Amino acid sequence: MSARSSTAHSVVEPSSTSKLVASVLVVVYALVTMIPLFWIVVTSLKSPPDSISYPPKIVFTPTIEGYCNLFTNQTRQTPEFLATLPPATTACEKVTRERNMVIVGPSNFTKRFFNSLVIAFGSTALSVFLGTIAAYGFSRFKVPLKDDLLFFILSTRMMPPIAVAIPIYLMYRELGLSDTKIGMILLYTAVNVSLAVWLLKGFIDEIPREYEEAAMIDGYTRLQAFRKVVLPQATTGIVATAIFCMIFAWNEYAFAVLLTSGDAQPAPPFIPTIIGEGGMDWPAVGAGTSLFLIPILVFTILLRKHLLRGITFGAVRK
Amino acid sequence: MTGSHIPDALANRLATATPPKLAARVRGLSDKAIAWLFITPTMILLLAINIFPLIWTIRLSFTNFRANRTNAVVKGIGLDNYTSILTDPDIWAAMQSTAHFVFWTITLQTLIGFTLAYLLDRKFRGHGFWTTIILIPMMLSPAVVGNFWRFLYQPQIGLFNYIISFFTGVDPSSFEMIGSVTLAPWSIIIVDTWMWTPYVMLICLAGLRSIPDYIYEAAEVDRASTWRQFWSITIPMALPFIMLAVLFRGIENFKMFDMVNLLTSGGPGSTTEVASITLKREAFEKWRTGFSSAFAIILFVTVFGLANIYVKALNQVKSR
Amino acid sequence: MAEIRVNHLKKNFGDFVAVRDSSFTVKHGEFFCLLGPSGCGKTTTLRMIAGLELPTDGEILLGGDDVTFRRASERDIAFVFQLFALYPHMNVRANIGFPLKCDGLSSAEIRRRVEETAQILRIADLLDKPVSGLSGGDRQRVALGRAIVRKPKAFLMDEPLGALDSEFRHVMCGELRALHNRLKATTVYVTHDQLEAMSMADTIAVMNNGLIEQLGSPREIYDRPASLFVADFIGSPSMNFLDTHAALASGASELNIDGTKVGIPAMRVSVSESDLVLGVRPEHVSLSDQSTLRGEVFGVEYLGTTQIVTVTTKRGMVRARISADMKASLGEHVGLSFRPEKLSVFDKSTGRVLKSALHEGGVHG
Amino acid sequence: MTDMSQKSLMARIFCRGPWETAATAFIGAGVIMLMQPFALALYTWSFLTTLTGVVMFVIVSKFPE
Amino acid sequence: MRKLVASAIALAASAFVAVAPTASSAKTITLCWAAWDPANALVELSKDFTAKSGVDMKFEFVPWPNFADRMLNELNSKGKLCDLLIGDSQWIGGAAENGHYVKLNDFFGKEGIKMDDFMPATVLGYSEWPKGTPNYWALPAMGDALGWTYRKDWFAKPELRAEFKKQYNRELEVPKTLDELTDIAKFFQGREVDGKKVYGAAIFTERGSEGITMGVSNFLYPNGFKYQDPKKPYSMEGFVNSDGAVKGLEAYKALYKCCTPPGYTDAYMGEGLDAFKSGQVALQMNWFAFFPGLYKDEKVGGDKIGFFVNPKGAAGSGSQLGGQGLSVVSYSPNQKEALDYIKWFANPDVQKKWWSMGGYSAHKAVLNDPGFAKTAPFAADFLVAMGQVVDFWADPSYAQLLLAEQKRIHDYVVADKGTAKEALDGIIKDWTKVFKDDGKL
Repeated sequence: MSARSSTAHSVVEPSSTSKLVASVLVVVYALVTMIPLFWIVVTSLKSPPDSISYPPKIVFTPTIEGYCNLFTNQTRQTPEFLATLPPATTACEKVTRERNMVIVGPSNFTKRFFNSLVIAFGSTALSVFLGTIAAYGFSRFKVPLKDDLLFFILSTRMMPPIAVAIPIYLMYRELGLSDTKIGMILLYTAVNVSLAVWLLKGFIDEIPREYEEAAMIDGYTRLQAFRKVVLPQATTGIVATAIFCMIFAWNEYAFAVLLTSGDAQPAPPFIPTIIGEGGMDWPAVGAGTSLFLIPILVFTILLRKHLLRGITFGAVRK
Repeated sequence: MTGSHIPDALANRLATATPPKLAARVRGLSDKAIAWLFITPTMILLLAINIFPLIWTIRLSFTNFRANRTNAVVKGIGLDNYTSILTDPDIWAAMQSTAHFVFWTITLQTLIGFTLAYLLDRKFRGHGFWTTIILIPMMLSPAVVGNFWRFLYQPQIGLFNYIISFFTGVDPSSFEMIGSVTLAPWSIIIVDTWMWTPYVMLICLAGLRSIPDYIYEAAEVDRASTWRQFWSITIPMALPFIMLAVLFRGIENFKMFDMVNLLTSGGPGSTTEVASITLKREAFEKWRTGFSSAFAIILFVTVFGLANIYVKALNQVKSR
Repeated sequence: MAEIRVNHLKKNFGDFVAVRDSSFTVKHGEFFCLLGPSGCGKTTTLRMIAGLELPTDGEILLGGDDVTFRRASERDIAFVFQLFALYPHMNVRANIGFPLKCDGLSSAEIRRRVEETAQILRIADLLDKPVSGLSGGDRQRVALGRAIVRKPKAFLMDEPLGALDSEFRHVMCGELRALHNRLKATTVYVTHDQLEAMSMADTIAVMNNGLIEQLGSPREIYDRPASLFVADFIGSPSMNFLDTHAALASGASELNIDGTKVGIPAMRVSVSESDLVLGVRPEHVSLSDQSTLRGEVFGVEYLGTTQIVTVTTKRGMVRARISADMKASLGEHVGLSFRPEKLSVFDKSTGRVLKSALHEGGVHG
Repeated sequence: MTDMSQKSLMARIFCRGPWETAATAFIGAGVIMLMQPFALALYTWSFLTTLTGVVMFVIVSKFPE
Repeated sequence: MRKLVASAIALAASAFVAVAPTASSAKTITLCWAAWDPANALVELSKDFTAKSGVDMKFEFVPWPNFADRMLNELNSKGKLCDLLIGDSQWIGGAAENGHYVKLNDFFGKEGIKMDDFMPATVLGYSEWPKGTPNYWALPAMGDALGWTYRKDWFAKPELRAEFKKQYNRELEVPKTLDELTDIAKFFQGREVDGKKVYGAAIFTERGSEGITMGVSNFLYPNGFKYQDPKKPYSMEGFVNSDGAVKGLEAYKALYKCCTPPGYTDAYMGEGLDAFKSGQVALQMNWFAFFPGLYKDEKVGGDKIGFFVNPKGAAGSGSQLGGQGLSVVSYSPNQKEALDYIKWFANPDVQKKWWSMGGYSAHKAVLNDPGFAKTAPFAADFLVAMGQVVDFWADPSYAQLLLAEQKRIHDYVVADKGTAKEALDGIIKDWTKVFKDDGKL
């Protein structure tokens, strides 16, 4: 079987025609699938009238209006009133003045975006921490009813969020956790920790036990061996798991829309409610959506190698 | 787990050979203590945030409790909530909408996803790059992107109708994806398919890659035609993976909420009112907490059953 | 008639030349072994014969038909893979029946022939078991069953015993040969294990670096190695080599090594003064006090009926296979003598053997 | 000898495979009954069917392989 | 790794710090309302309050489609987000019974705020629970009703007037009846005006919150729809599904089917504004609250826009009530400041300024001013509309009642399921069940 993988003429190697056909079809699909994303970005750079023109405009003058509307609240004023104002200083002010609007303050978007960050980071840190130690426990020790516990952990992730939200809502109301970031962090941690345990167990299973055993023979305690031998070896896995948890917490909508309303509300339930002066302000929605998606795009690319593993709870390693 | 005996035995041996105090230092915490120490926090969290609420839901499901009337008297009403849910034609209709949605998304995603995986398995130049591009939609927030699809679906100003009209010549304002009774279910199916086909594709691709080349070579010398190789080798060998994807998508779409809520919120009429939307209306708009708890339990048991099958499939794939 | 004829076969993988220029013929009903170390091109050659790999250049004739660029499925051959390549999702019956199914046979006919095959291979009781639970040997039998069930023109086997443990490999060797004797089907067998090749093959082709070094019956290859490589590769322990520098005239029957005259078969060629290598199989070495070629006993391996005695000489180690009842103790100084008619002399620069009386009676390659 | 056969009988009855398949079938049937558009009666009984399957699954997962 | 762990802990810690309640200076109160034009005006208006009292104002404005969900969620979870809430009229029953709002009778008595100073319809609609009893839970803050706008400039085009006269044998004028309104919508549907294809009317068809119910009510009330037997509470047979109500519902569906822009299946206020502002429609159903903004619009405002009250139907006149009262949330820690705000807001001068900035005051000092009708082109219509308003149930179970009607009506009007009679019968069935569950029947 020598030099098998590099065979150029093997029968199982697809012919160049089939490769060509395949590549054309795949590229066409990939481009089509990108159209909505492309359109989100394009819309974010349009002015509101351009965004709702018919037929949809592909050629237009880009403007930052969408981003201005996203980050500020504005009111309509008479031209006479506008004339009394000092000249506009920022680009956004200029843009809004042209439409007889005045910026009255920052919008809620920044706050929601910040909430998203805090909740995503907080729950990720917590679930990765809990997941790592639990995964180590499951991977290395004899735990009674291990398979049942592992299944139980996984099944919690399968629960329909709406079904879980009812009692959580009641519980949080009693505990005063409604609409708090800490409440959301705990909730997302509970959802994420199952994925973290399953994924990290896979990663830790792959680290040979002999390393720790050698370390313990050299005088380390079990805990030291875990910290100094296992953790460094598992860094890649931990990072990959963290990104998965992060993406989930970042994208989550159902719990967020049901359990938060103000202070702790993250961006996903907020973005669909960006409404301009009458009707949806699509450029602002596009701007918010674009900003919201950028971290995910970056993470997807970083995570490419572990993606399969993540979505199958570690079952498919590749 | 047999391997853990070795260090255990070793530590024991070291421990017995040394004075007690020193032994404690050598051993540190016992393995058993560490195991519990490591696993318990996760378990406590899950018990507090998943199991305790679940038990609470079960209890509530036998009452007429309403979360928005804290002063009202709560009565136990036995199985009334369950019987009224399971005989309600409207909720049955919601289940059928869910079935329609689940069936078509899974069918489309499996067909397209498998085809894509099959094409990507040709390993043409740049296939890694294009795989990443194709995977992007599935990582995005269904809520945030689903919301934007509402814009794409606007009959006149939306890109979707315009593209369709560009290729078919149909007047773009002559049909409404979200508004029309016949098309609205498809508007959700299309978005879900756009979003989750990559998921199915990725798992199918793993399935295809799990088939060693020599199996195909064997089939080749056994004089199997390309067609027969596909049906007798490729499909059955990739099947556990396809099943995995189908089951997972089935579970996810059975409880689909965010995308539907943002695209149609159940409308027009109640044509796209899937189970989660009904549940949300009952629980958080009508505030019939007891009733919706019973409904939640029904959905939960269904999903739990499917999750059992899923984990079985997962272990099957894992053992490959 | 299913003779396999390979003419000037070449195969490149990019810059890497896997097979340089191979030509050989496998006669109808012959058990033909391609033997060589890993990476020598023997598997590639086999895969080209099977049609799993297409050659860069050359020609393959199967039963007289030019099949060089035909797909494997159009060649009517059977291939047994090193890792068995059983279809994991089918049971034993379906695995064996698969080639017949591909040929479109009726299910009754498939059933009959599968059972017949299973009888031959003594796996009838396993027919309805899944292949995943089978032992290595049973898997091997199933793989063989899948190959023989269709009665193809030729069997191609790629180290079929490589995945078995050594004890079982020995058993299977015998079975394979017995099977061959029964079916009389043309077989090309690739292995790196000389014992397998020796015990089963009618003809062996020894390959090295993409080239066939020697082609012949096991006996020929053992007794009359055509090159230093073959001489070294075949035989365990391998041939002793003693370097010398001399000229030989045609008809000469003596070679001077360190002043000791060693009798050799009469040379049929003459060589001018050059580096030569004398090759002596251990069993052709005997310990004799008379000999002036002397050394010290360095090690003794006791093997029951024989023993291998390693002697250090000025020309390096020499191993002798001698009767177990002869006494040789470590450190003892002994003299070495060789059986002249069995010795080979090689040209060190080309590595080829120098023709002598030993080779008369037909040498291929 | 009798002990042996009894053991194998027990093992045969409480072997996980077929029971698991049955539980899976119950769950599958329950899910289909829940969402089919044909008969309200089937819908009414779907939950009980799924529940039976789930309970069965939990129990048989304790059986030996 | 240690660094990683350390930074993770730091991160978690920072998260905790971020959520720790910031020490609230009692000097800031939060007012919650829907995100729309009047809310912006209120922000401006409230600057005076801050200047006067030194209490800072924060605002939480939620878009209409989510307003009810989020605010009711907030109240039900006893949230402290809002100190003051301008909540929808239908919420009053539930909020009163479950103690979400502070009862204001004592406060009003102490501060000399008299409900007689406010328009009776608004007091009934926004403040009282149970209805008709002097128990006040809110101060009428924003009067509102469902009215119509039309394109005055199109109506003035001679060629269109001529053609309309030819077709309908009357002048193209503001419709006096709902049938006339439908005719006009039909007339404009698909017509080219100023080189652009335009449509008849933008009406409410929204499914998710309250849209279609509000819209259809404008057709039901004038045609004789009543929520219950005035003599026998909660008896609905023959009132909800009276022949007139069936006709009204059918007429609404006919208008939806013939004369709305494409894709108008899930439209509420925002979509209506879009359609009207982009010059797509001749007529628009919408809340009076938007009229000041529309009048100021540079493209369709000014001379181009006209307003009218919901026309008469077969059984008389009626308009759907909108608008909200201002309440103090009982979970608020800043009730004193919140009450101060209400006291300030009830001041007639503030009310006058409120009207001038685009808010709809319900105070008689504003509305009964002889010059009021002249203050804005829609002022007179507003007075008429507020005189004929009807409100949806304000029962604690209003949400269930509303969702039932939303479903039945949307199924009939948009999704073409069943007949008008069946839809209304279905509503009675659903409502009866709700009232039974509540022990009211």
